[in-house]
Amino acid sequence: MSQSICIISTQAPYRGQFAKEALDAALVSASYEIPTSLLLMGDGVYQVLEGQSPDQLGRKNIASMFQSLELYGIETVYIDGESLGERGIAPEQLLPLYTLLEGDAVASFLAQQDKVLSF
Amino acid sequence: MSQSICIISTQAPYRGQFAKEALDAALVSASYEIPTSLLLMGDGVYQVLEGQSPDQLGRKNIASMFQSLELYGIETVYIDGESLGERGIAPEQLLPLYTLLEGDAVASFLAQQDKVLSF
Amino acid sequence: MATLHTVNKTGQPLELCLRALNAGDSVLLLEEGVYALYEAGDVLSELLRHVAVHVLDADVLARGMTNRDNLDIDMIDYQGFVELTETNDKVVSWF
Amino acid sequence: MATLHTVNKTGQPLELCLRALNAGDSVLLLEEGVYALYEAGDVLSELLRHVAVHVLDADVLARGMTNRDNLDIDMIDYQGFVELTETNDKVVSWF
Amino acid sequence: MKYALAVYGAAGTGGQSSQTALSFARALLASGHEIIRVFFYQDGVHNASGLISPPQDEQNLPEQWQNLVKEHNIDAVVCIAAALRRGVVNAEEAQRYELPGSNLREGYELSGLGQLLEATVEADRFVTFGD
Amino acid sequence: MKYALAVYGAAGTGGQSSQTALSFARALLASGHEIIRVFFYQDGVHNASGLISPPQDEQNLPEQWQNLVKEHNIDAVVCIAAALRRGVVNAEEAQRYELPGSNLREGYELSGLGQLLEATVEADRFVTFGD
Repeated sequence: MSQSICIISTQAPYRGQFAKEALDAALVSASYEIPTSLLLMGDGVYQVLEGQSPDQLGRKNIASMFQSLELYGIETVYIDGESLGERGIAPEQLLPLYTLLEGDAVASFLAQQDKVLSF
Repeated sequence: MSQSICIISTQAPYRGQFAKEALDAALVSASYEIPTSLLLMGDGVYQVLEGQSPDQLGRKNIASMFQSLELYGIETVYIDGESLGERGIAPEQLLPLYTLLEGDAVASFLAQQDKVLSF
Repeated sequence: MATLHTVNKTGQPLELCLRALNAGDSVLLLEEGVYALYEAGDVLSELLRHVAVHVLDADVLARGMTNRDNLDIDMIDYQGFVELTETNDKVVSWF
Repeated sequence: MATLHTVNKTGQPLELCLRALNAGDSVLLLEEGVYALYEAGDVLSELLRHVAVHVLDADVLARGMTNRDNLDIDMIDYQGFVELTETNDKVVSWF
Repeated sequence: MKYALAVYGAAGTGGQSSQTALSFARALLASGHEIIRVFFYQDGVHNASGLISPPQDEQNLPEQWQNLVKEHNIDAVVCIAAALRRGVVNAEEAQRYELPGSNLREGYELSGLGQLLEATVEADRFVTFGD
Repeated sequence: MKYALAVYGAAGTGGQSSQTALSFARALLASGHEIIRVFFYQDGVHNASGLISPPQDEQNLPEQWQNLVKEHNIDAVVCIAAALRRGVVNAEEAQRYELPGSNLREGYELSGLGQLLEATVEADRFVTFGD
């Protein structure tokens, strides 16, 4: 079972359970010792904006859930640089645990994965 | 109860039940003898493309449901011209029962309505 | 007949709302519509010259968008949302 | 490692798919993704030079899009969909 | 003023409309307005399901809606067509469609689209919470 | 080849993914492939509800899924976390959460996300039907 799994998360943080489910899937995958990566694209990049306070929505803070990834050996989150640029988000507004993929790097990264789960 | 109701339908024809529900609402509204109009905007304009054959989806033909509107006294469907233009749709590809609203006409049309229901 | 327009997403809902506005109308950005602060800064600046634009505080705070308040858009709570529905004659929802 | 990309909407799913393509990949437009024939004609023409693009016939027929077959995109049925998943090494879904 | 509300989304799935509508309804009542009807439509019908168990660290929106409906004696109508296709039914409909059970919470009425149109016209303000 | 499928959407609401996935599953079986698991996730869990009554002039997708699952003895897993928050439960969970009834169709198992990851790795091909 040395297959690699990439989890792509493309939805904004409080849109249904997409963001949380992608994180759950990453944690379960890593706990099975499957080589696991998490890639944020499109509105998914909003998940790691600093300063989220969703208490009034009665929801748990999605950004803070990203901190549990490291415990399971997922040490970086891949982020599509173009998605940041389109939204005018500067890297320093993000949680400090990411690797930017610029230009063709997204495509080559995906080509290396054995299986891809989308959220 | 001489209030006017406008029903705005903005989703593609086989996306959930949006298109059908907007039509249902228009029919019920007209059957209550409320002055009723139906306005298609955005992806909603796809609802009146001719030549739909949704049998393989196990769904009823949305375009053909528009024909029942006339029986209830709704003689025209208002269509946002800009939404057609963006999609490169020519008026002759549509069912022949519409009134195009161009430019500011959409805004002035909505200003005249007492209540607006969105689908 | 002034209208309050609520917008809960960028993309199609925001675009359709823009072409439905009359002078004197108000716009309320809520839920994922608050991302317009990031994605539609130029549109909003233009918009602010013609109509009143508000954002719902709970949704802005939830998403960590406070660093965009340089746009000088009026942030309101649910009480303010209620007041907007009182002062306008009708509400149109774009979603 | 050739990849089949399925796209079920225009907008974000189509845009993200475009930047994830490698030479030798295939794209299948299905459900509301078939509206790309209307909305993204230029993008598709460009795309067709680099990767194979297919549309699912049931979804094209349902929506009355047959008058756009001038784009010369390969129309397949579910059997063809299955074959695409056989010949590619993996499937990535954009939705 | 008299308000009528339409709620299109389920709790915690898809969009956020159930939560937004509930907060708005509370603010309305706090301002002294009257809610003449809440119409649950589309996925909003799931708010009336009695079988939902949200995770313990999240709010229970269906329960909160039901409490609001009870406390303020709100006319809460669930669209019957939308509910049948989503598996939300009362005992009567369960029997009519020969279903193995029912799950509609107390305090909600299953009825048709006419109830939406009627409320829209009768209310001073009508607000849709799309999903 | 061995396939695993994930279905994210309910029948006839939101997107079209339940219908698309069903057609794809049938085509897979017709081609002689094996489906090692179908994982119902997000709103896809509603496909396993026994209380759904679609209009008579529309297809009954939950029934068609159940028939396919039975006929081909497919391992059909419904994500338990997604199901609990959407009100799809079997008798055991109904008892655990003190709910007034249960509605899971026969032939489906409620289980965790591990079943999705396991199937993803074990299958030759994994296909997600997003909504």
